[in-house]
Amino acid sequence: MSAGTQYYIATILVYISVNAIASWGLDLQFGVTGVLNFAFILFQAVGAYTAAMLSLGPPSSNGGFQHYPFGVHLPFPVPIIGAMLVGGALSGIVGLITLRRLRSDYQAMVMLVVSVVATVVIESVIGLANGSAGLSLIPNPAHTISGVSRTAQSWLFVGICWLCMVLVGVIMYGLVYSPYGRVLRGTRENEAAIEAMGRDATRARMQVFVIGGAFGALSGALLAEFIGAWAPSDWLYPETFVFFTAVIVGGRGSVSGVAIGAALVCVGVQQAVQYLPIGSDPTVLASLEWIITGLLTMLFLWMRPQGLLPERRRRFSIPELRKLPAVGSEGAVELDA
Amino acid sequence: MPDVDALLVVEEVAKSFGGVHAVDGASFRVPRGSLTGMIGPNGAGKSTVLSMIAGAVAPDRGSIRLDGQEIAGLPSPKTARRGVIRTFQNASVFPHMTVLENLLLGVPPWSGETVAAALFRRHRWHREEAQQVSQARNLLERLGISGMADTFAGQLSGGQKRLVEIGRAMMSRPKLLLLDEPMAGVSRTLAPVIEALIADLRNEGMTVVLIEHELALVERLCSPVVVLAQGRVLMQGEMQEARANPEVRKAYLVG
Amino acid sequence: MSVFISALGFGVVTAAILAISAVGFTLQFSVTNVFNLAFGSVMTLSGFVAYWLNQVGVDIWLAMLAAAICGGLISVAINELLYEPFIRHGVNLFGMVIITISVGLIFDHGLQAVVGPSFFSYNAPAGKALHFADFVLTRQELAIIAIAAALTAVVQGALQYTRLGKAMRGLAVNPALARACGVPTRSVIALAWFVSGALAGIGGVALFLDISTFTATTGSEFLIVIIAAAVLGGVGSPRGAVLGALVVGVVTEVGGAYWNPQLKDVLAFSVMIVVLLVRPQGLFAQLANERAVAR
Amino acid sequence: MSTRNGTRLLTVGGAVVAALGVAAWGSNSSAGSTGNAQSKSSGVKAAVATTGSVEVAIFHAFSGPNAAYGPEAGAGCYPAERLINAAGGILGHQLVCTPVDSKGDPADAVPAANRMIASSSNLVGVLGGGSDTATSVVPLFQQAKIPVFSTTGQSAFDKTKDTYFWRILSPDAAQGSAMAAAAKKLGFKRVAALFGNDSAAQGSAPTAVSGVKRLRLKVVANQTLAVGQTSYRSEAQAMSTAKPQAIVSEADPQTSATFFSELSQVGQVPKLITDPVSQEPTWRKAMIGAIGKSALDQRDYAVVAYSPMTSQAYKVYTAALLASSKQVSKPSQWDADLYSVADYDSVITMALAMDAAHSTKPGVYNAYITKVTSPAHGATVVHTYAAGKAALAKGKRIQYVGAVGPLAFNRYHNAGNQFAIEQFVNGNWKVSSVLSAAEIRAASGL
Repeated sequence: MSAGTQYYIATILVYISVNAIASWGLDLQFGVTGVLNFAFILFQAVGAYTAAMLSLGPPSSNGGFQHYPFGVHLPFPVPIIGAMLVGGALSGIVGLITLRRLRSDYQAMVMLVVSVVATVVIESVIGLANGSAGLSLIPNPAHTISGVSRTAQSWLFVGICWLCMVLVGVIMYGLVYSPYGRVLRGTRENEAAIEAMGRDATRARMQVFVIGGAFGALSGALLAEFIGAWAPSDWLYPETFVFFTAVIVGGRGSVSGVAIGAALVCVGVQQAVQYLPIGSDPTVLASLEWIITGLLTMLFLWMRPQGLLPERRRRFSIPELRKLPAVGSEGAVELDA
Repeated sequence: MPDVDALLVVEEVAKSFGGVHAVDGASFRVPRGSLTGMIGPNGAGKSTVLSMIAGAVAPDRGSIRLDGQEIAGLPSPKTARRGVIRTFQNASVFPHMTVLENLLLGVPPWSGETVAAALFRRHRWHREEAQQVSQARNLLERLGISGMADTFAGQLSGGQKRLVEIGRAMMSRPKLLLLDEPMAGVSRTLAPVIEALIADLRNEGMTVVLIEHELALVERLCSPVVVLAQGRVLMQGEMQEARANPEVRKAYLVG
Repeated sequence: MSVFISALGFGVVTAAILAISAVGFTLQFSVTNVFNLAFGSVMTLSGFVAYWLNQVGVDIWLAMLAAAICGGLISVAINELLYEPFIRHGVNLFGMVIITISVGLIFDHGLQAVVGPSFFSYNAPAGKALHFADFVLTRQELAIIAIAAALTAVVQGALQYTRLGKAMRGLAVNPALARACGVPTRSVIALAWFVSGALAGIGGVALFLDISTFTATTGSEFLIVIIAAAVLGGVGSPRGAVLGALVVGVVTEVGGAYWNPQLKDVLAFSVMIVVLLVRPQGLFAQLANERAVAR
Repeated sequence: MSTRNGTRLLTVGGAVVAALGVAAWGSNSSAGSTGNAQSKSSGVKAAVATTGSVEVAIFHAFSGPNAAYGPEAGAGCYPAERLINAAGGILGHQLVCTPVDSKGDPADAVPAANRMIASSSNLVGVLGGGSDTATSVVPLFQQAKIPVFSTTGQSAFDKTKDTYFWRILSPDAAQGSAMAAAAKKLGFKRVAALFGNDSAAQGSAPTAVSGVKRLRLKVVANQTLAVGQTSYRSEAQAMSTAKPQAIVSEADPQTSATFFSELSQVGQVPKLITDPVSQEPTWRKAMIGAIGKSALDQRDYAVVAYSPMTSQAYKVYTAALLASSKQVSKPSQWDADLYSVADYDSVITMALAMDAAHSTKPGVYNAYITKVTSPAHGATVVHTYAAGKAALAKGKRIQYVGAVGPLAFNRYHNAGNQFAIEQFVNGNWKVSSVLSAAEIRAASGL
């Protein structure tokens, strides 16, 4: 396999893992708990910027052509962990403002606005993160390992990303398939009822906001380290919608489904469109990507709202009971609504 | 009845929505171990009183004491943790969760429901959960819907949803159970089942407050009854007294 | 002072465009409860219809009328062919928000695939600037303000005093009751979509005239500000939408004049968020109050 | 998974495929109807290119806010493709230009670049990496050992160590200094600065402002516009109040048009000192819509790389451009676009380097790029590919002097250029004066 092919495959693998991590973060909020977080892409951005500043040298390094508040040049994995902490914390602050008092539809709109506001602020206040030019020359931790080829370093970074993905996946399984996950799903299903059973729905939402935000930030951190640059054009607010599509296509609340959804929607559609034999006007191809994303969402909400791999129905097997004949329920003949 | 052992004491609670006095200084007591009926014409404020006791609505003034402790104004989850569990006028289940899971959410908040426990103490909550699952299965057996343990609650009929909702409340072993028109939307076949279930709960010594329209049912089940009209308590006593009370008759005629 | 006055004048222009669109957005939401994020695309599409007419020599104000009719028809079509079927299919309100986003994306990028990523402008001179004390406005801007004032007054009056308007309000507050009282639900809803789309069309043309160049995604970008105005006023209240538009318009321009103009939108959005935190139902919301949107 | 589930999955999968098909059909018809598909002749990707051809990628934004970058570079590449192939190709290989969409953001550009590198075996060079994506994609081409001719203006590349990086035009910082020098040269005393907050404009803004100050002109206003806003009335009002004689400005078409249309409403639009962006057709189109053609042409002074637009190389380029209407939509709109011209020179340079190296291997010919452009004693000066190829065939050393002028690459592979002030007169850009190196030094202080 040529080096070029290897880089390409490595890129695809990195993007799959990064998008799976991000989609899981959104799934925890939207799919499992029912929070419409239209600002999700912002937390990916926060993670990317944090990781960039934690791993870059001071702003004066590299000829001082970019402006940012600080650069501390910390070794891997500190920038990634720092990104998660900052992403989670900021998510918590946004959650505190919006989740406590606002109606659910207003929440969604306020999130949308928050996402736009963040873009405007970052573009306008150059000192925060170098404006719309964004930060570049972000070091890739795998490239610091000497004595191996560039291809090997690429594969090493793929390894880091997939390790992170597996870890986040395990955490997702742990959270979703547990009594805690049951409370989250209860919050999604019926807020009044879950509160009447003694669970605090707002607290549940806050928690998933923080955890999901941290996952989003992790994805951003990995992405920024991989591509070596991060700019506002990477996280315009419609990008959040791609993750929503991934969650809907994969299956809301389904951990493995959402991973598949992320691979298909966030990576697959984009790649597939490039190979479509329909002439080579790149503008049309880019439009087509968005059109397909929109169509996929509508198609799935119509034909298969539960997604490719639906949320797993929890069955609690008790061996002895299995042997009993199914009890014909008197309710089965009931005719009322 | 100052001498009875009251589990719940409601004094002078009031609530208005946009200038309309839904509840206007209501006071009554719920004796421990009783099945107290709450009746009154439409718009009398029964559901609002129930919501205030359950913490879903904060009263404008007045006091609500459970076992002598003030619970007025506590938010719904905290009230529930004190042992006050309610059902809703529209049977309120978690539609995309199985019947069994609905019941498991009836268990009072427990250690398996924190992030840390979910991730790091799986062994422990697995064991606890197994016990709860077997309890829930027994309860389903008793409710007569054990065959539907793995059915999504949203797919059930209205009466079955009501059974699940009451079952979920029973799982929590409440100190005080508040039932808001449990017969609403229930078919004729299932109504007697639910009535028998409520009677059983009373016989087992659970304290229950029941809002109900059908007076015959209230008469069969409840003692005492609290009669509300226009946000005030007209009387508290036995059903026969209520029927005899001219004020109550007037209120029902007006209502 | 003169800076303040002139900024105030500009604020009123922005507010006028916002008000036309925000009233359309909020009216349709209050009647149908669909948070229609494809509204911006309807603005763009109608704006382009006006552009094509303008290109073949139609006067821009006439083209605006055509855009209004076109926007109304597109809006009704979207509802009949997409939203209604999805609602009947059992998609909940959150799902509908996502569907409206999808529709908006498909429209915007479909249009972009046809017209390309290029810039467009109407062939319509802004006219000489008129000075009233420190207010400086062009004839075009004055016309837009007049149109906005007239339209919002007509919509408000129609809601208040005509039978159809009352039916619409009834449907907004309590659909079941309205239906029981013999309100012809289907046609009233269709009318709400038409009026909303027509206002989107007029708002779109007014916006494109005002900013002088536009692309296939300009309407959707402006939608966020429209939503801010509508939410600020209390979604579902046309009067609130006008008030919200005024607040957003004036705050952005006056704030921009005295503070960093790059951050003027941020200022408006912050006002919106703060107002919502203090008054979660919005500034002016009787209708919205009645129907907290839950799942 | 049960069979039933499996069937369902299949159904859904089928539906997705169908949707893709429908979408593809839709876009196909739309592309056909507008008739501005970028290149019908070059086919889809390398896969369709004829065997034996070599490929130059136009790696730029074709969508998103910078969507003009792609067609602009195409207007340089296709004429070069036409001339090179007309001269018999490079070492027997036909040259093919292939557009690849970077979308203008790093996160989309990186996989697109990697896919391009992986999927085309005959990729010999890249035009691309504008200011929006250069820092993230140039390292990828460096790794892949493929020469990349960039039009980025970022100072990050002023002293780059990337040996496969080449830049013909001066960085934005030099552009800013030149604009300040132009303000001085044109005799303005009261000058305002107006720049978009996008990455391209922000590259030249700081040196433009500092240059104006250094030249002791009065900066009466210094504004940064948040791009893509729906109005800049407050900014326009403030600008009008400041009463500058000239505005030194760089902003994208839409932002410029919105601002200046509003400025013209509240007062007079003063003279404009702009950068090469103002020679782009999209900018002119938008600005003409905003303030009218005659007003624009009277006021606008574009400070651009000095290229003797009367030169032989330039004439050859424009003729080839106008003949390339199949691949370039409305080719005449690009004939004075500096970036298009620079991209044309880039492709010709690559081709000549391959000839000189007797190899189309990127890793080999990269070292010959300076050899065919640098002045050397006895070198034959050539202005076209055909002439260069012929001279090389005779074993001569050559110096290609392109449409932008001589390409004097320094050790950091930056060529840099002289600057001139141009005005649009009678449908053409005319040089009104040339800025000397001393004048620019006075502004930059370097």
